[in-house]
Amino acid sequence: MSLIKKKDMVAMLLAGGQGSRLGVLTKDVAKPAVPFGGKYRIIDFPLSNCINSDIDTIGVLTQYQPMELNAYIGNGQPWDLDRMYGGARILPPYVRGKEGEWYKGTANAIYQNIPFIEQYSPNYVIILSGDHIYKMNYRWMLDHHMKKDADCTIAVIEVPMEEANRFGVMSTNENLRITDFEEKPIKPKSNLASMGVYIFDWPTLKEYLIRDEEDPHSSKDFGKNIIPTMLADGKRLFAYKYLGYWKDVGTIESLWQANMDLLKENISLELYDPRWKIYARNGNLPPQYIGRHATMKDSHVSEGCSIEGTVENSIIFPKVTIKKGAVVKNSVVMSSTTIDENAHVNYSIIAEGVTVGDGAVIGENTNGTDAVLISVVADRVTVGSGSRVESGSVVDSNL
Amino acid sequence: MSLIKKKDMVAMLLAGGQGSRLGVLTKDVAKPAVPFGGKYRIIDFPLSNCINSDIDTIGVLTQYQPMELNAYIGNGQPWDLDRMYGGARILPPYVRGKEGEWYKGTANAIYQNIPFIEQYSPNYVIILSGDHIYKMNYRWMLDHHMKKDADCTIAVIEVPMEEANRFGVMSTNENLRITDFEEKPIKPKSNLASMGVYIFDWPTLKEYLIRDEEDPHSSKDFGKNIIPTMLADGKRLFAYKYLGYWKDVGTIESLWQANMDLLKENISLELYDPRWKIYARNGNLPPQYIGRHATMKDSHVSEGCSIEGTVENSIIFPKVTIKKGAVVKNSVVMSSTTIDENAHVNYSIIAEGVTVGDGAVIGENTNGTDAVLISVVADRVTVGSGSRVESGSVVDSNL
Amino acid sequence: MSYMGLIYSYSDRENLRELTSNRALAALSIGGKYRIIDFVLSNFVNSGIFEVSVIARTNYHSLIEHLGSGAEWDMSRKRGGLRVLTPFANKESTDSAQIYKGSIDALANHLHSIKKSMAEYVVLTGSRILYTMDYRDMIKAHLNSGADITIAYTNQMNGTQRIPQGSPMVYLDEQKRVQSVEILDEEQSDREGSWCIDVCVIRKTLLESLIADATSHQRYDLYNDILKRLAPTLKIFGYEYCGHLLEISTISTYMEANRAMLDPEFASKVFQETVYTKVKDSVPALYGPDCYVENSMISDGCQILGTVINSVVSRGVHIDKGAVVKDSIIMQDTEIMDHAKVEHAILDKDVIVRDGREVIGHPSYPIVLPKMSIV
Amino acid sequence: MSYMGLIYSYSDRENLRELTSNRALAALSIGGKYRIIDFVLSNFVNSGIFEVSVIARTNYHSLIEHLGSGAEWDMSRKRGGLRVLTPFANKESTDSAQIYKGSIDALANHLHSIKKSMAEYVVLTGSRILYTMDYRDMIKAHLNSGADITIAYTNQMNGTQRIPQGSPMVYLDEQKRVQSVEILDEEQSDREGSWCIDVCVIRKTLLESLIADATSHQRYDLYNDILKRLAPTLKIFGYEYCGHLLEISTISTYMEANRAMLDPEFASKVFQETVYTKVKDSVPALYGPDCYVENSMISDGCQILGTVINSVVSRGVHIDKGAVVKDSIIMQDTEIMDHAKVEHAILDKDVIVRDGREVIGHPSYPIVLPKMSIV
Repeated sequence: MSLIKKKDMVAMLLAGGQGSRLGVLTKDVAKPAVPFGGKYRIIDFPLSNCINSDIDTIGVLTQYQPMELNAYIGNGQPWDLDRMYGGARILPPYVRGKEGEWYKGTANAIYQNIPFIEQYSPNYVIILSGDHIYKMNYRWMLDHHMKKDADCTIAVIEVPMEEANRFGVMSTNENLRITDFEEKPIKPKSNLASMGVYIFDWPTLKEYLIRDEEDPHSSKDFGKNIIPTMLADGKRLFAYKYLGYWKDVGTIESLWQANMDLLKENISLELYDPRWKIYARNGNLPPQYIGRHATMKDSHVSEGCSIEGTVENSIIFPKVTIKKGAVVKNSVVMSSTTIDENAHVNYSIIAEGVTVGDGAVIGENTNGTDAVLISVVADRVTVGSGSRVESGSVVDSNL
Repeated sequence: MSLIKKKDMVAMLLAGGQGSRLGVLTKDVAKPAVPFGGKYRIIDFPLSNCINSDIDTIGVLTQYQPMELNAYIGNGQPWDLDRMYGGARILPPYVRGKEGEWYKGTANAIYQNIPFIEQYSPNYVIILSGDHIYKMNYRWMLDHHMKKDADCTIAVIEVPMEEANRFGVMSTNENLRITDFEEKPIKPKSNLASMGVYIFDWPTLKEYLIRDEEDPHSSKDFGKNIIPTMLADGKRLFAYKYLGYWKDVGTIESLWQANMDLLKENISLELYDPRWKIYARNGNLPPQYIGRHATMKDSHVSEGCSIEGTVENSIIFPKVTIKKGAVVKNSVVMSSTTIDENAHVNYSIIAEGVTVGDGAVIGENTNGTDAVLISVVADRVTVGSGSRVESGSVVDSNL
Repeated sequence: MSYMGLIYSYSDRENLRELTSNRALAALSIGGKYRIIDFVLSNFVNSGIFEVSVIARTNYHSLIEHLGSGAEWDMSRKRGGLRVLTPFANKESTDSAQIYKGSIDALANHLHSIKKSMAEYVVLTGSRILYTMDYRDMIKAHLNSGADITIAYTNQMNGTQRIPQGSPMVYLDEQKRVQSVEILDEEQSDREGSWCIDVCVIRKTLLESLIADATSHQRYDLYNDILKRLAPTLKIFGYEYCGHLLEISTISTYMEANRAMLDPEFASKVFQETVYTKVKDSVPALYGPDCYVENSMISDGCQILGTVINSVVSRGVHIDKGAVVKDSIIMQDTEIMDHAKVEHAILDKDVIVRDGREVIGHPSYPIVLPKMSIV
Repeated sequence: MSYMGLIYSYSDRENLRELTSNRALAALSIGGKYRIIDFVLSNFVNSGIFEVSVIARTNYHSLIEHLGSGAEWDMSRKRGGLRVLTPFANKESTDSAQIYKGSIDALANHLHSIKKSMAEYVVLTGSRILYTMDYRDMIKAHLNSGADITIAYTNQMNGTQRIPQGSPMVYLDEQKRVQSVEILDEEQSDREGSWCIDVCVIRKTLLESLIADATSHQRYDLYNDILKRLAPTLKIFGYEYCGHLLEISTISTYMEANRAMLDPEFASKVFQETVYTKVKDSVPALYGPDCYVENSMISDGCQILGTVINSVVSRGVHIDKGAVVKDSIIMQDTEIMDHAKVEHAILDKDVIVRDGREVIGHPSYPIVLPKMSIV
């Protein structure tokens, strides 16, 4: 009873990243499962991009702390990915023959799942990561790939020159053909950064994955090994310029900033677009209740919240209680957190299930400078009444 | 956004077994994925038993060759296990902290998934395996467990005394309380064999799993470690006698026999019962076509078959073609296999995608004895025209 | 032992004006993001009962849209699951809009489908009263008492102001056996007597034979023709319900019910167990720079730039700068434009109130604007 | 570029006697385990089009039962997916069984729903003709030719015997542009001319404006009022279909269509692409010790103890010892008891033919036994 059916393009979503620069926020969950924007998690963006781009077969490669991520993805229904053929499939490492192997690098992770991809005999494979906030029509990128008759197309975005050294950076000719690619170069030759979104002709990629696997010196990574080898072989690699909003939320500051960006008008990350919905698993919560003493300003608030205090320029996740006299400003408050009476929270990320006690103050700007330093309170921490948490601190145990 | 919801009983299905005694039939798939009974796979039986027993939360623990099994289970829809909360969830080994751990034994596999079980805060956990063919109402067993106020209940079946040494064997008092348990004893004290179906009070099991994990000398196995330790501690362990059809299909002979049992009238493994359906993933095939020269007798034939030859006392899986003059008797023919003109197949298991050429003969009883020896032809093998395969042989490459 | 639910999606005794002229009572919006049927369906889900049939009469299109395959209530199932029984379900014809002659006649119409179920017991409930109940407790009481039929009643009126005319009242003996059933002939607000809240438990085979029997005698109403008549002969027991209650049969009780949910303490009881509804994939609510919100329920997908006071606002509503909404219920995707004013009003789905317009009702007689009105 | 399908579930020109008196043509059983609509729906699935609306007229209950949430065709989706458009879908009322005045009027009735779709192109098809087509090829031809409308036709008649009366025929120039459309005024069996197989591709916005225009002029039929009239002004192109064809509008063409599937070569074409249908979770077919089966299609869940010759047998049918079934179509869950004899007959669902009874029709006029008959 064969389930074989051809798909023109299969997506492989690398969701095993630990996201260690997010510190306490990724202690118990993989980075793609980190909450974002009031009701989402980072992985909702690539998953929604896929379904909105009519890609309905997605292998989600997990390795680090997958339990919550697996439960979150579940049968894929929230993203319309509960398909009879295809849909979202979690792909953990597994045992072949006598023993198992963990994923040793991004390329090795795909290599180990060649049989999964082959089930669908795709023409193209798109490699995605679960680390970025952006809306992108991968079909347009595929059109570009086909038009250029490329072996591989890399989505690129222009970044400030001084940040380019954090990315894979490439040079192209006027035709957008890639002439040079360096992973995190010390002296970047251009400001065209790889977004970590690759489209490959599948037969070509498969060949390179098998070759790379045999190379004992390879670190089995797309940016470090596969792409440079293809370039060296004279394969046709092209860049695809992306012009919209894109943010690598790999650090506390960038995660905070990306949340704040949602509050700005006229950014291209418009979440209201009915033709490009970002889907998320729903929590079955009642509407939010805004009480008799609340003051609301320039904020996004989610279901199940109960607000009696002041909320300004903040993103409030579901089931948050903000009591009378409490003030939350310029902050991200994740779900099931309680901010008790007269507590003050400013320039902070407060994780899930936190209690901030009466009159506690988090994120005072005590250092007297203008630089914004973000305070973080980890999951399920209680910040006792009257405690004071300096800006830029990380609180990972009860105070 | 918590997904926590209480379930009274969660099932954990150990589906990582390699089933090495099934030889070529489990070269590429885990034992639970081995086809059975014309349209099923072994795992359809415990999965269907669960849903028919109103257990809708099932962790399926995979490790060995899970790709086909994972694709087969998919979103759980065929078994009505595509639930919003619970449903069928594949649980592979994963990485915690810095490195990952493979499942080291049945108990360790459950230990590693304590967080999965805890999500549902169940009162009871039922441990199942994907190795047996039987229909069982686990609710009745749970009623027994509750009535006996047991810490653990083990489903048992009476086996012939001479076979008891292949099982976990227990002695009980008149109250069915277990007084003694031995895993595969050389000299069995009773013929009450464990079916590998356990119900535990979850808090008790959790405690023992944690203790067992800390014991460096333990082999992390239910039969060898957890059960004996609980007995030694004076916990209340009870047997639950099962009286229906049950077959461990761990060997070629028993797999063949269990298939043949389906053709007998009045066995209790009645697959037609509308109140206890055995569900399976459907292949979307047209009805079978019985041609102008066919002879059909005492057989089960599945969708998509085309029969022009003779089929007697056999189980024919989907998409099998049996051509004019071909004779299939006392055999199991798995899907997408072709038996060419005038070929003869007797007392055999023919795996998937096999071609048996014109006039080939498989399973001749050339040794002149009466003992039934089963021939096996492995997946995708071609047995050339006119070849002769002796009974009891295993053919794992083209002949 | 297995159970099935049967829900009447309509009520013979309701007057909700334009609100139910195009939809079944059960499909009416309530509490911002819910439909009335979500509450009773969620009772079933939370009681572990996943086989439910909803009896539709007329105007069931939006009900069917809302329920879909039942997946949102985890009831898209091969065994059991959610079904809508339309009047056509057993007569494959559209040539007569067959209206049931009463609650029992409706069941008689679907007897074939009821018989097909393998459930042993039936929980039969209406849509007019909202309550939170674990039916398993009521079933347990039913089994323990050895009753033929168990009906739920309440002596309190948590959340409601009066018992409407036409409500069935029961009189119980000390063992809680029902001595008699009376139908209230006028509205009552003194909270005396035991008011049936439209839930009963009965063995399915008994229900089937009662239906067959009542139909052959042309008796069509459950309370009048069966419970009232048979109280002396059948063992009918009462089961006391002590939780909150919302009754919806008029515009003013509908307003009351919505307003009750603004009380955080009351709401915490209503939402103690998960209430499931259709997912809309909308974004978190957005509050603008100059908004003012007080004592209101705001749903996902709203954009609040103006003022909202003492109101219940459904999903996707836009309240523009300078607009004022007070003491009102605003349904899905309605837009209140700049400096418009809405007071004591119920605005149905997709209404537009243009710049500066005023929609002002009276506390005792709220204005109702039907679906897609433009003011 | 995105596409949606629109399927008429009925035909204005069919006479299938009792078989379609209680169900839509599209819901009629065919080929053992299928319903007619499965073939056209599977064309959409296999063409990667997962947004399909099925236009129902009357008797759509069994159609709705069969389609469910669309999950079996992988069309249970948030975006697009499968919808049944009933005559009530836009009028929330049951008080008139509104019958469309023609194919265009039916579309006009659902214009709101058609407009809501974000698809750019529409593939419009009927249910009376079964064919296997990858619509993407036809769409490609449509785009390449720059046509306003592309209609599929055939010059062959693979699998059918005659072109029924009322069929639209097209006359093409060398560029395959349609010069004129004629409606056949009598049955034709000489295989001359290009026969439209009821499939056309059109830009959705153009379809919408044609509907609005036709309605305002009270023109209600697609072929007569639009294609025929507009052939001189619009660019209508033909797209030749060369595959197999089955036409179902009378009992005898229905019999023919079923019998055609018994030819292994023909069947291999029909089932070359997967045909999806509702899953029943039945067991493999069982053949007893004394059965005799020849040239027949047997479905899952059957128990064949007797003789079956030249017949199509649906799921869950029991043919007992000594019973003989010849040249017949036996639908789901029917039972033919010991020594009964069935020849040249169509037995609908759940029929029982008792011990020794005979149901014998004539090749030119098969007997039809309606659902649940007991002989």
